[in-house]
Amino acid sequence: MTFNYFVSFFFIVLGLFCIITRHNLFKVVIGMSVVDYGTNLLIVSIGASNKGTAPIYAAGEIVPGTWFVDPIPQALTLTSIVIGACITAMALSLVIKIYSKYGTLDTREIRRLHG
Amino acid sequence: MLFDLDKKINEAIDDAASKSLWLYHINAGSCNGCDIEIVAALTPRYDAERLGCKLTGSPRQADIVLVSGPVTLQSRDRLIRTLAQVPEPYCLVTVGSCPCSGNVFKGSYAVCGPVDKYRHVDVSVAGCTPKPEAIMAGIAQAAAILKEKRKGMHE
Amino acid sequence: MIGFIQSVLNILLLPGLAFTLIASILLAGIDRVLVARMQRRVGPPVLQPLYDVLKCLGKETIVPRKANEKVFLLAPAVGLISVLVTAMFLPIGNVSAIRTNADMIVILYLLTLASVTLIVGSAASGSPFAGVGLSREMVAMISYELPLVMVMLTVGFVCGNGLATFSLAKIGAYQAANGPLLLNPVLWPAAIALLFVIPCEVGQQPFDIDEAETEICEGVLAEYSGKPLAQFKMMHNVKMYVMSGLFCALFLNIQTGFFLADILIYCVSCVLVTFVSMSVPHAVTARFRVEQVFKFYWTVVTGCAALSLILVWIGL
Amino acid sequence: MENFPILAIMTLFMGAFINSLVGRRSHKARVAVVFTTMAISLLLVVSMVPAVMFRGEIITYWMGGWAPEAGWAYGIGLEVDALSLFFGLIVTIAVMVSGTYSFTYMKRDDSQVNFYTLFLMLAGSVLGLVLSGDLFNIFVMVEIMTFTAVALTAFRNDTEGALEGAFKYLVVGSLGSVSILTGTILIYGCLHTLNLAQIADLAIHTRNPVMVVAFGFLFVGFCTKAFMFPFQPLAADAHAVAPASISMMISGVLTKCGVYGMIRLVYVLFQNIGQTHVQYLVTGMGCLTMFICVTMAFNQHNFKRLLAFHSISQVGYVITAIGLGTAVGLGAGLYHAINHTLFKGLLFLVAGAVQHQTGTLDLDELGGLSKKMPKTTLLFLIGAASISGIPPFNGFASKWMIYQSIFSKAVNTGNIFFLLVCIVALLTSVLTLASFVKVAQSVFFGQCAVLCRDAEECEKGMRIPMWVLAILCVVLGLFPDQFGELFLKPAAGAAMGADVYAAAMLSGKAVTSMPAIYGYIGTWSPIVWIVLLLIVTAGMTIFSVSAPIRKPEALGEGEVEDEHVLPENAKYEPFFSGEESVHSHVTGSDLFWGFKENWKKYFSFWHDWHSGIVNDYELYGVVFLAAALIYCILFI
Repeated sequence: MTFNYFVSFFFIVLGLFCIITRHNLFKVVIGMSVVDYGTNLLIVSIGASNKGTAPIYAAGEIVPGTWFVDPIPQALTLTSIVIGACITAMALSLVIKIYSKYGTLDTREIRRLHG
Repeated sequence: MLFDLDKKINEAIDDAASKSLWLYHINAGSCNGCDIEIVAALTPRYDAERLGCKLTGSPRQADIVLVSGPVTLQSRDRLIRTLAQVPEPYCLVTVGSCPCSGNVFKGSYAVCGPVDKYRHVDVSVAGCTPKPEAIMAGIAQAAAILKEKRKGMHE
Repeated sequence: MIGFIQSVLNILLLPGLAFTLIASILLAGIDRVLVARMQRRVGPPVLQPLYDVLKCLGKETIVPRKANEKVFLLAPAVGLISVLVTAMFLPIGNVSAIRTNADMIVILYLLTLASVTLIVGSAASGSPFAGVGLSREMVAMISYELPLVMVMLTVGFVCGNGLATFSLAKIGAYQAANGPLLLNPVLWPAAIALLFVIPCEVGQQPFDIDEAETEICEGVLAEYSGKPLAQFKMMHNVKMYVMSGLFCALFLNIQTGFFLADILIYCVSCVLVTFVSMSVPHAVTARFRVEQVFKFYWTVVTGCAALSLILVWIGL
Repeated sequence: MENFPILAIMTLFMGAFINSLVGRRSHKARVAVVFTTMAISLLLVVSMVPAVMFRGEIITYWMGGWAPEAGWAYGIGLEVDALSLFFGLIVTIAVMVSGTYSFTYMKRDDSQVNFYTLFLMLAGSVLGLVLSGDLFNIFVMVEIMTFTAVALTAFRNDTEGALEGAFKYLVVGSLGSVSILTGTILIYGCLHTLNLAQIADLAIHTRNPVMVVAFGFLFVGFCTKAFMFPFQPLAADAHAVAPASISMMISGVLTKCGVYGMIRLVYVLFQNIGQTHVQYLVTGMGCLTMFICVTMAFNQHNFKRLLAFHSISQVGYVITAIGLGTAVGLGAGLYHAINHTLFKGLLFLVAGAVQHQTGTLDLDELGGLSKKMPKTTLLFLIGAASISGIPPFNGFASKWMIYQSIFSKAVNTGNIFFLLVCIVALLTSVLTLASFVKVAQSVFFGQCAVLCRDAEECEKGMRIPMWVLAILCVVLGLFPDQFGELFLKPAAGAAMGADVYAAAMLSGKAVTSMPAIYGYIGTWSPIVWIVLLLIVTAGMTIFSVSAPIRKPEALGEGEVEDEHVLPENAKYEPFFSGEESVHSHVTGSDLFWGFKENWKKYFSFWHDWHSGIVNDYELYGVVFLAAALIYCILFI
C-alpha cells in the first residue's frame, strides 16, 4: 500500500513542478489536473486493502471473515474527480478567452495586473 | 445678547485687530532693496514681533499687505489677483518710493503706474530703501487704521 | 448628586474647559516670549496668541470656489473639539475631568482625530498647496506615532505591576507611591523620546513641515481665513498644552496633599516641559526636510523608546 | 427549528435554479426571484438567532436521517452552534446588501441571468460551508465557492485584466483546495470519520505525525481561502477587476470563510491553540499579512486594488486576534470580522458607485468628486473613518479590543513576540489611515478632474444598500458592550467549548456554556463622549461674532467653471501665488513622498515580488506550503 502513497505524492509534486516551471497556459492547466489525479489516487489508496473485496452483498449473505474495502473514500474520489473535471473545463474556457484577448499563451506576457 | 456681551466681544476683537498684524509681502517687480529692508525689520535686531507682526505665506491670512516695486507690466495682473484674495479688513502698505510714485522708473514702457491706480493705499513708507524703523512706523500707523476699518465693519 | 455637580464642575471649570483654554493661551504666549528672549529680542506680549485668535475671529471667512463647503467649515470645529476633549483626560495631581480605565488609547486616538480633521479640512479646501501640505502632515503622523505608542506601552507596563494599565489614574497612583517616573533611570530614554515627539505632534517650528510658510505657503492652512483659521490656531495652542500635560501626567505626576499645590506644580512643570521640548528646538534648529523628519523619528527617537521598552521588559 | 439550516442553504441553491429558468423573461422577474430567495434565507438564519445565540442550544440536522449509531457518525450532518451562526449572519447580511446593490449596478450589463445564478450559488455555497458539520462537505462547498467566485470575477471580461485575474485566482486557489482535500483525507486515514464533532473527540488522543501533516495541509488550505501572506496578490487581482458587488462578496464573505475554517481547525478540530507554537504560527501569519498588505496598498493607482490590499490587512488583524488563544482575543477577532465585512463592503460599494458614474478607477485621473457626488462622499468618509479606527465608529471599538487582548496576552505570558505584534498592529492602523487620506484627497477632495466634470449622484437603488451598511457601522460602533454580550460571548464560548460541540452532535441536545472568562476590560461608554462633543459644538457655534462668511454665488444654469477669471474678481479662486488657477490636482502617486523616499528599497522589492506571473504566485504558494509543513512537523 505504501507504493500507492509514494506514487500519489510523486504525482502531486510533479503537477506542482509543471505549474511552476511551464510558461504555457495549457501546460499550467495540465499541471493542475495532474495534481488532481495525484490526490484522487491518494484518496482511493487510503480506503483500499489487498485482501478486501467490493462491499456489495445481498441481505443476509455476509460470510464472516470476509474483508471489505472501505467504500467512503471511493465516494469521495467520485466527487473529487467531478470537481477536477469542472475546474479543468473552467480553466480551459478562461485560457481560450485569454488567448483571444491577449493574443499569446505565454504567462510572462500576461501580467497586466502586477505591482 | 445678555448684558451686551457681543458688544464687549466686538470691542475686544477691534482691539486685537491692532495688536496682531500678520504681514504678507508682494514683490511687484522691485529691485529687492526694499525686500531686504522688510526682512531686516523682522529680524531680532529690529524685532517686528514686538508689535505682534508675523510673516505669513498666504494672502488669505494677511492683515497688512506690504507691496514693494513699481508694478511692472508682468506683475500687474498678479498684484490685482492677490489683493483680491485677501479677506477684509486689511491695510495696503507700500514700502519704498517705487510703488507710490514709480521713482526713477516713472514713464517707462514696462511700468504701469503707482499702486494707487489699482487700490487705495493706506500707508506709504517713503525712501529708496526706507530704513527698518521707518517700515516699523508705517506698520504701527497701519495698525491704527486697521482698528478703524474693523470697527467700521460691524457697525 | 454632589458627585454629579462635582464632575460637571470638573468638566466645565477646573481640569476641564476653562482651565484648558486659559492655560493653552498662556503656555503658547510664554513659549513665544521664551523663544524671543533666547534670540535676545523683546518678543510679543504674553497674550499674543489670544490677540491672534480674536483677530482671526474678526476677519471675514472666504470659502474658495473649488472647496467642499460643508467639510471645509466643519473640520476645524471637530478638530478643536477633539483636542479639548483630550484635555479632559489629563489629571492634575489625581483629579481629572473624565476618568476611564483606558485613557491612553482614547488620548492616542483623539490626537489622531485632530490631525485627521486638519488633513480632511485641507483636502476639502481644494488648493494644491494644501494637497502637498496634507501629505507632509500624514508623513509626520506616521513618523511620530510609532515612538508615541512605544512610550505609552512602556509606561503602562511599568505602572501596571503585572497587568498593564492604560489608565492615567493608576499611573498617577503608582507615581504617588514611588516618586515621579522621571527619577527612574530606566525610563529616561522613554522620557527623551516623548520630549522629541511633542514638537512634531504639535507642529512646532523645527517639525512644522505641514505649515511651512516659506516652502508651501502655509501648506495645510493655505485657503483658511477668518473663523476656521481661528479654530485651527486655537487647536494648535491647545495641542501644545495637551502634549505637555500628557508628559507631566506620564512622568512628572507629583501629588502633594492638597489641590492648590498640585495645580501650581502642574503649571510649572508644564512650562518647563514646553520650554525644553518646544522652545529650545524652535530657537536652535532650522526646519527639517520631509524625509529627514521621517528618518530622524524612525531611527533616533524609536531607538530611545525601544531601548527603555526592552529594559523594562527584561524586568529592571 | 430542526431543519432551518438545510432550508436556508437549499433556498439559495433552488433560487439559483429557478432564476436561470424564469430570469430570462424580464428584469422584474429576475429581481423578484433573487430578492425573495435572499430574503427567505436571511429570515431563516435570523430566526435561528434566539435559540442558538441567546439560549445556547446547538441545532443538529442529519442529511437523509442517518443519525449516528452507537456514537459513530457516518451520515453527513449540519451543525449550527453560536460560532457558525455568527458567520452565517455575516454571510446573509452581506449577500442581501450586495444583491440589492447589484440590481442597479449590473443593469447595463448583458446576460444578467447568469450573473444572478452564479451569485446565488456563491451565496448558497458560502452559507453551506459555514453551517456544515462535515469536513468533506466543507471541501465541496469551498470548491463551489471558488468556482463561482472565479466565474463572477471574469464576468465583465472586457475590463482590463479580468480574465487574467480570474485565471490566477483559479490556479492558485486550486492549490488551496487540493491542500484542504489532502488534509481531509489524511484525517480520514487516521480517524476513519469525516464528522467535525467526531474528529474533535478523537483528535486529542491520536498524536501521530499523519495528523500533524494533516493539520499543516488544512492550515495552508484555509490560509489560501483567507488570502493570507503569500496569497494576497490573488485577492488584489480578483478585487480590482470584479464588479463592485462581487468584490464586496469576495472581501467581505470569502475571506471570512477562510477565517471560519481557521477557527474551526485550531479551536475545535485539533484544539491545539493552547500550544505556543501554534499561536506563533497563526499570529505570525496574521501579523505578516497585516503589515505587508498595508505597505503594498501605499503606492497603488487603482482604487479597488488599494481597497483589496486593505481588506487583506484587516483580515490579518482578525487572524492575529484569533491566534492569541484567549477568549478576549477570539471575541475581538470575531467583532473585527463582522465590522470588516460592514465597512469594507461599504467602501467597495462606494468604489463601484464612483466607477459607475465616472467610468474609471485610476486615482490619478479622478478628483474633486465631493462637489458632484456629495452623498457618496459622506458614505466614503463613514467607511474610511471606521476602517482607520476613528472613535465613534465600529472600527475603533474592535481594533481597540484587539490591542487590549494582544497587550494583556503579552503581559500575562511575558513573551516579547506578542509585544512586537502589538506595536505592528498599532503601526498598521496609522498606515491604514494614511492610505485612506490618500484616497480621500485624490478621489473626493481636491480640484475637480476633467473626467468628473459631468458625474452626478448615483441612483437611489445603489445608495440604499450603502446607507444600510453605514448605519450598521455607526450602530455597532456606539454599542460595543451590548453587541459583545449578545453575540460575541456565545460565539467565543461555542468556539472554546469543543467538547460541548461534540456531545451535542453525537448524543443529542447540549447547551454551550458561556465563558465567564470573556472579560471586556473597561469601557469608555461612547454615548457620554458623544454628548460631550455635542455640548461643546453648540458652545462653539453660539459664540458668533459679526464676521460674515463669504461664499461664491452658485454657478447659474449652463455656466461652466471657466478657468479664465479676471484678476479683479479672483476673490474665490484658490491662491496660486498670483498666477491664474490652473488645474493642478495633487493626486495619489505624489503623496507621502517622505515615507516612500526612505523605504525605496522595501517598496521596490515588494513591487517586483507581485510580478503578476501565474508561475511565481504558484511558486510562493508551494514554498509556503512546504515551510508550513516543516514548521508543523518540527514544532507541533
